[in-house]
Amino acid sequence: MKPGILKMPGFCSLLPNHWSPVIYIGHFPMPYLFDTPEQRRKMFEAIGIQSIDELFAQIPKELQLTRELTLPQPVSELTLQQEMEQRLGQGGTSLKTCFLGGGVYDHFIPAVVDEMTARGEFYTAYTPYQAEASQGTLQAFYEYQTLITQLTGMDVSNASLYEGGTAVSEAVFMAMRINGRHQKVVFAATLHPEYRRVLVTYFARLGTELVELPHTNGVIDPAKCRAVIDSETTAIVIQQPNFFGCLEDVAALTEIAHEAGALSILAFDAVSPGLLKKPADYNVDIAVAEGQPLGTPLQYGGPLLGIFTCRTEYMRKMPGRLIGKTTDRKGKDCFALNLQAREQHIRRDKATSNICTNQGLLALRTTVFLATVGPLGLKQMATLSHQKARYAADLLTKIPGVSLKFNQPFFREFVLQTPLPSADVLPALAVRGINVGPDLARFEISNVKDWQNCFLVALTEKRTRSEIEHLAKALTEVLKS
Amino acid sequence: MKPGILKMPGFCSLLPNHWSPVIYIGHFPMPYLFDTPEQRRKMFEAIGIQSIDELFAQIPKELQLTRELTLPQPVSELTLQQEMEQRLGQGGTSLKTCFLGGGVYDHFIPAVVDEMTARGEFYTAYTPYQAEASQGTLQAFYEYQTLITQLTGMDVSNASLYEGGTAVSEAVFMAMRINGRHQKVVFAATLHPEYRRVLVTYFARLGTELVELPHTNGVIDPAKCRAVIDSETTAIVIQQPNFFGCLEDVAALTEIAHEAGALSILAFDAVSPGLLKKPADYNVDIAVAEGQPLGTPLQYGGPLLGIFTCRTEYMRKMPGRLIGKTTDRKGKDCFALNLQAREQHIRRDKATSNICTNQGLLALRTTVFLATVGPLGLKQMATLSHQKARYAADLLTKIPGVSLKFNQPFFREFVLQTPLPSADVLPALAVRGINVGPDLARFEISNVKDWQNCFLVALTEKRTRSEIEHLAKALTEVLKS
Amino acid sequence: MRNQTATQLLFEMSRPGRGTIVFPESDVPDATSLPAIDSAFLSVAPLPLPEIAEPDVVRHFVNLSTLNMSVDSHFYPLGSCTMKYNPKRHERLARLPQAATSHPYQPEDQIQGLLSILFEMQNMLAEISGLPGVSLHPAAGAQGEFTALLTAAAYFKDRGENRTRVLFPASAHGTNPASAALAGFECVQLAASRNGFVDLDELKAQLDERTAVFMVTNPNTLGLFERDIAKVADMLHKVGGLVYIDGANMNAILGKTRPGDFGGDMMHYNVHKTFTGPHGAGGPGSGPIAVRDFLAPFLPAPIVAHDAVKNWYSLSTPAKSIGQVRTFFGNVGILLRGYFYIRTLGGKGLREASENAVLNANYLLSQVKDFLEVPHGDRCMHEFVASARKIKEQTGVTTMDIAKRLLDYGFHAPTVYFPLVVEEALMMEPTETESLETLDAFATALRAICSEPADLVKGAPHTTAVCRPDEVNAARKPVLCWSAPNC
Amino acid sequence: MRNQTATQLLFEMSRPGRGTIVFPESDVPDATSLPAIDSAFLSVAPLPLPEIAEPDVVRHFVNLSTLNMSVDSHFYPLGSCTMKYNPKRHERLARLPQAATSHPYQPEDQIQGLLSILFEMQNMLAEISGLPGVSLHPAAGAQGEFTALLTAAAYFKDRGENRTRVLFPASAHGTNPASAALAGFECVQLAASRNGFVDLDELKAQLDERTAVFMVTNPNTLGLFERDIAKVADMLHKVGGLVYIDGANMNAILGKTRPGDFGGDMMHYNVHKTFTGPHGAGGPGSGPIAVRDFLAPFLPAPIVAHDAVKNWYSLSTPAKSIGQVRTFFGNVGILLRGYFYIRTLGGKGLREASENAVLNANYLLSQVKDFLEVPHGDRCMHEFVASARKIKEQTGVTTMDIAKRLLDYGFHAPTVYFPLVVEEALMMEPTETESLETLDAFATALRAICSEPADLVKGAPHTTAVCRPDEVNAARKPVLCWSAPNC
Ligand SMILES: Cc1ncc(COP(=O)(O)O)c(C=O)c1O
Ligand SMILES: Cc1ncc(COP(=O)(O)O)c(C=O)c1O
Repeated sequence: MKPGILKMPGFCSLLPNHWSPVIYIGHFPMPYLFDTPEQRRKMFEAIGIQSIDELFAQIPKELQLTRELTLPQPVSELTLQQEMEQRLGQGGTSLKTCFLGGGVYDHFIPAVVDEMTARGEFYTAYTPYQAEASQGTLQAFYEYQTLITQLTGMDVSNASLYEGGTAVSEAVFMAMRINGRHQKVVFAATLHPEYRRVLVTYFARLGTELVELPHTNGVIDPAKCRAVIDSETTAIVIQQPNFFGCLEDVAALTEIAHEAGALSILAFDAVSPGLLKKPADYNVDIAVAEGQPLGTPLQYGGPLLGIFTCRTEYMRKMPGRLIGKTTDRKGKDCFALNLQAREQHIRRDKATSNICTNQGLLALRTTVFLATVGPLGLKQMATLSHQKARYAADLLTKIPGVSLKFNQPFFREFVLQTPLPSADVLPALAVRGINVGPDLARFEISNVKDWQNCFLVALTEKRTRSEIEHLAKALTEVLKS
Repeated sequence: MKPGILKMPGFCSLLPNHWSPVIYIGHFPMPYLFDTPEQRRKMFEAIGIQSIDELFAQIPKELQLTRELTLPQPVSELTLQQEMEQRLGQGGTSLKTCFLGGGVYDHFIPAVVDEMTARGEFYTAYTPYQAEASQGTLQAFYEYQTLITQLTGMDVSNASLYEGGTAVSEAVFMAMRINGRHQKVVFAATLHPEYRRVLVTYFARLGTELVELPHTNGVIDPAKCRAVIDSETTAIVIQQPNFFGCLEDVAALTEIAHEAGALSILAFDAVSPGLLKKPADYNVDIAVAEGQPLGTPLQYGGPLLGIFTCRTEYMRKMPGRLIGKTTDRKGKDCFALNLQAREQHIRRDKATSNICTNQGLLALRTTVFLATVGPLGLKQMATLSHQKARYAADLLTKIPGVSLKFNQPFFREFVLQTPLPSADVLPALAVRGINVGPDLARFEISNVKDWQNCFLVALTEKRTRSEIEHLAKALTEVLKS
Repeated sequence: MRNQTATQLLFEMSRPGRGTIVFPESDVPDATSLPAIDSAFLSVAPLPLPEIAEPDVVRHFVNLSTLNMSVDSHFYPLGSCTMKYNPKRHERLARLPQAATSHPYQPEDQIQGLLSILFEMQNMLAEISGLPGVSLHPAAGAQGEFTALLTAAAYFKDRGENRTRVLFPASAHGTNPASAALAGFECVQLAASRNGFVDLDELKAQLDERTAVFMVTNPNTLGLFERDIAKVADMLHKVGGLVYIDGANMNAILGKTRPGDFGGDMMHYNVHKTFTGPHGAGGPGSGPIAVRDFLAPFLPAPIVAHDAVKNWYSLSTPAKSIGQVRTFFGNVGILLRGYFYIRTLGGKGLREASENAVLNANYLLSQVKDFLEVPHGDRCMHEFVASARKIKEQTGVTTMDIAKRLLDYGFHAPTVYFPLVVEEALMMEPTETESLETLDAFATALRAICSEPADLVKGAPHTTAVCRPDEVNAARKPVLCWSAPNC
Repeated sequence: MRNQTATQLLFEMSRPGRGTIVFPESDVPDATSLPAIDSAFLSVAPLPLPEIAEPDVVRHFVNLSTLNMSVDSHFYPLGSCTMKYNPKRHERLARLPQAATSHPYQPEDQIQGLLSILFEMQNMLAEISGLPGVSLHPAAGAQGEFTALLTAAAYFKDRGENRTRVLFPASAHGTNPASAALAGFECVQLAASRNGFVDLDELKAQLDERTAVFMVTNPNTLGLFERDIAKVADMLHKVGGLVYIDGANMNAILGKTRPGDFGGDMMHYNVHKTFTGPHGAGGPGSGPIAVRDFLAPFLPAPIVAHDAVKNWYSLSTPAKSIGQVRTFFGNVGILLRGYFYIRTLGGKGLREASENAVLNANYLLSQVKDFLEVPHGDRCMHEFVASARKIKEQTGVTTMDIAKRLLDYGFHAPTVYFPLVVEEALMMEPTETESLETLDAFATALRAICSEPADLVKGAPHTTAVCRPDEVNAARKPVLCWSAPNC
């Protein structure tokens, strides 16, 4: 980057004499580098080289790139800011009223969460390998693990996995390690279709049979489950509330799994324990969740937070990092990584997972989030989301031709069916300032009629009565025209 | 604030049994309070009271307010966020392309400035009275003082005053303390009209005569100054570049002042030393500035930053706080408030100023700003602003009927005259997405013809060529219609 | 774990040729048709500003920050300063574009949202004070005092009265006399006090037709409510004078009593204290004033007015305005935070905040009074003033020593040696946003310190980066800025 | 000055009845016409989450943060991790609304800005690697490895080949074998090394028709450029296998050489390392992969495609895609930061960054090699591995002791005991965003430590809040969460 102020013809005449061009031309400093020419000389001397090229002589000449990378010209902070404000300054969930669901939701994030996680000591540190230099992170993650056990009722939580979908697959791997069965995994048809896709990608190649438990009117019928699950089954994978927003009989399904010696893996809505039973209440073995609703911005779906919990007896089979409390040389309570022998940097190909970098900062966000909202706040979130979902469903189903796809109670989202294809309805609503969805036609979901006319509607505590009423009005309009 | 979730008829039926209403009704915790009922009891007991009212018995009964204050109902963080996004989420300088000037400008602020000053240890501390618990602040302000002396070439800088306008008045008070003259202050007609208003408010009541030095074609004629200044004159107040953007012969005016035993007070544009002479080059006695351009957001004109500098010999007469370097008991270099004996908390009615709370956080912003942009960055800011102002003036004066009001070189803003009243032109430009101004008709400025057709146009490094060209196009259109 | 190099001075870290690119190259051609600036105006030498790479700038300020105590990190019971929690939601809201980036000369139609909020803020401050005329203009409490005194002066002048004297008790904050002097008044300090209260007899003796204003902090700087304040006001009003309430201690009485109700004619708020500014390591603040109706026409400009018919907010100038005391409208960034605070708490919440502030102060008083003298009794408002006089007599340990030793325990010190009327004063204001646990921990530390060996306490602080800067020598030969070693 | 109470556990700070209001009351009536949730699904007991007032939440996390070392506060020469400066501008830009708050199911027409940037990012990563097929999907480097191996598997399957073995040198990072195992491959570790390089003979011996992929980090984990990499690739390609480049060390070679040019068929980037993520105390990362054209049809979905005619960006699925390995598009928040970084530096800047990373590493090497053994010579790429083997033999002081003692000097420790092929390894990666002064200060500290009394070093760290947590006992009886004292 050359100093433009000197390149403009005629402008030099305006510059004070002391600003001789030589100072800057060709030596416009790169933004994050330090070395001055003099320092460079000193370093060259210490190393015993004449030029940088000598250091790169390690790379065979014929492999060296002889041209500059073809990339956009470097830009100053001001230019980048202005360009990005143009390209990213408008939009996101604030562009339209957001009734989008399907695993991540437009929940409120208190300012405290943003402010605390913006502290450089947290977000510019590495994985807390040196315990003495990482007690802040370690304690926060220990608190995270505790908060997640409080939220789920489960015995142990790890310090995060990538996101909800991979957490499901990791849970299945863990189940295989626990009961030694690799042949068959049974999953609910009501599982999030993207979680299911991940399952397929992870296990198809390994020869594991993935058996779908069909749903009846939006939920799994435990009786039908019994027919599918057998002594070769590693685990059953259930979601609560399920992808359609409906409530599954997790306790019954778990019991059936246990009877067959299979594990029960539950993917739950991270907000739901504010109102609904927590995973442990159903006696499941492994409970996972997408943690995004608890303090993480949507960011077009990533980075997110994979919550992963299990029973104590399976602790040593868990994937991912674990923080433990211990004492130091002086007997002082402190925190350190624990059970590292499960991890890839020690156990390598025998590790319980390949995960290394996890989702630390998001786990911290959730820690601050839960500490801030507390049990009352989580209850409010869950209850408000539920109450508003009910109100929305009530209003929307009063529109002629519009109905709930499934005649089931729901938590905070529901499948709506209209007389028109969603491919037409959703854009028409967007024009009216509203996003609903996802359109269920985008997923491979079996056993549902008129899928193309269905979409999800999700509510959070952020949606106001007038927004809900506007949605009802807009949908009425759209269906009339 | 009562828990709405319990107030809604019919909704209680949805709540799990354990959420008995008694837990929350009437004891919905206020956001920033701590005491639980049990703790309150403990505190009452320790104090020896039965109720809070006993503590307030100190206030005579008849003076106590017997009703609740009539204020809006309390709101949750979510509600406040949503309401404020409605009311304040749109607008500011980003609403229209900003060519507004007149003392504060739409300059770029690197992200580093925002991030560093958002650290709670800085912004939630008080004035650094306890040196040992405030070395961070103290060192930063010592660095600020040094940076400002480097910027101005002056000997001493204080740790900030409120803003540029009050800094001018404080400078006049200081001049009075220095030369003991209270009768007369001479100020340039080209001084910012709001600074002049403040001068009038501060000194009119004290019987000080405020004499305006008229301008000739936008600048002060030193010859005319000589006629006005006399042995009763405390000081002359000049602005460089002046309110019209033009350059004053500060050296000559200062010499005239000094010959009469008066002080020379200069209000300078804080960015100008990047391209123009610095205050000390003109031999002035006191130099002040509005520091906003160096890292402070506009915030509708406040809080801002009053930069205040002077010669060493006047140090002990300065208003405001000063940080000094010293050593501690172990001989270690450290920092502490210095020359506090000038200040109100010690000297009371004899203090050099009544200022107590100053503009610490803005001084910190400027410290981070200058450390980040460095001498090269400041030069770029000044040069780019100047170059763009020249380009804008060139384009705009090619529009028929449009001219520079003053035929003078300028730094980064200039007075433009058009054939139409500015009261019509400015709104028409705003409709086209552009803010220029201020309209000079809003100020009491003497000795200028066709004032109502004039307005300021200011440029910063942020304005792009296409924005400038759009301004020229828009003005052409407006004047045609 | 301290990073030593990062806290070198910026100037020591500088190397010629380092730096960061913040700005782009120019995208406009030179306007050659315009005359260039005469070289007489151009810079004659490069600015000697430091050259530092951005990564080091960050490391520098991050490390510097950790050398501070602050409300975000420590209990900070600094009396008279109301170091309450600064809500993080305020910082986020204050960054909203219309709040953060509006230009003061932006047309009113573009800032209706902001103006409407400032208008509401005027009304809310009127309601809280019981004084109907509000100006948001002053930059801080001290400027509020000055502005109110000018307002009073204009009022007297308008009535053809020549009142020259401003009175205040000896316990007054330094800004009171300083502001009065700046406004051109003669300062009269009342020497006596009756158990910490204004001595009515002395006051009476001083009142006459020269009396312009009596300035009084209420609750006063001893943390006591001036119980005779109504009588004081009567006395002033009888001689034609006005009562100015220094509102620095409003945190004690929100929704419990109002300056306008107890006889005040004028007051200032410290938005950065009562309405949790924050303090910014010494500012910015905001010092709005509230006055009685007959003073309102003299308030400084501008004021936000609302045309209810057109639902239009605009700036206006009171009929007989004293003019501006600063550039532009006011410290909007801080006023907004105050507004957010009042909106969050509402009337009930403000009252509860004051109740808890007073409760916390009284509880702390109850916990320290058995080992630390509290000269003005065992009831206080939101703060109280203890005295280390006896300890000093017995052991030589002073208030300053105790203050420094508290730092070792992880607590910021109370305000020391203020008000001047109490020997070896320790002025403690816990605020309402501290827990019982914190108060107990603090009291325990204070108790421990009071029985520690004198040498230990006099040698404190032992755990901070520095210990007892030499202020005396520093004042003798002030070093107020760094200079390059070779010049 | 440490605040002790603020770093209690959240759970110890909790008191029933405390808390903060974040959410409003409901504004909708109950929809009584809908059936209620059966009580069988409703919560049976209140959640035992802690109840803490907001001011204490803030003080807690602010104080906790100061117990960390971090790039923002300290030199952090952790080898293999590329702890370079995390530009503050990235944090601001990543908060722009379309970046921060877009919902993954938001319609494409509402996120054209974001999609266009992700599309550019794909192209930029293709150019930097010399490998044309890019997927931004994987969540971190390890998932990138796994995904690339699945891609290779799909490719082989598509060709009807049954290749079962993945090879890697002993110096490989643990994720390489772990990912290979996860993808269902048989892992073959090459034991030998020729002065830190892959042993061609051993490799040759292992290659056959079962060979799927050879995974190699280049520059390798000893900080050396695999000079025979082209030959290695030839060997692999001859037997029909593929070369996977672990791109964790890309920071050494940006714009100097490209995996695609030196024979790599697939690679992952660690955006959080090379393109300054940041690291987030353990994530999130982003692990995009780049592959040769013939592998591109197998890449995971979704990919951003651009219709140049309509100038329209949309998500698309490669023809023979392996599918998704995670929910939604990818770790967009981190990808954007990487994009901002590449845009800021451009081609020349990236090259200069690598040059300076290598210069800094070699300089540091030159400063430590006289007192610390560096087994693999005195030239390195962006990092080098020293060994405390001799010191341990002589004094008993281990690599771990030295690492801990560095903390006392205000420096984070290098990576220790990795790679496994060097005894008492100290892996140092200074990165390009450190100054000569910092490198000198670090080398000086290291030199001092190496001649300090063994007891002093073995007792380190002395200045941190804790010293040497007992990990052995902790693993025996793990305490992985707090539980209430009474249950
Ligand atoms: C009692 C009292 N009055 C006035 C002031 C001055 O207010 P400010 O610092 O906002 O100018 C203070 C502030 O310390 C104070 O405590
Ligand atoms: C050489 C090498 N490969 C792979 C990885 C794994 O990358 P990630 O942590 O992003 O999953 C790392 C990270 O530590 C590494 O250093």
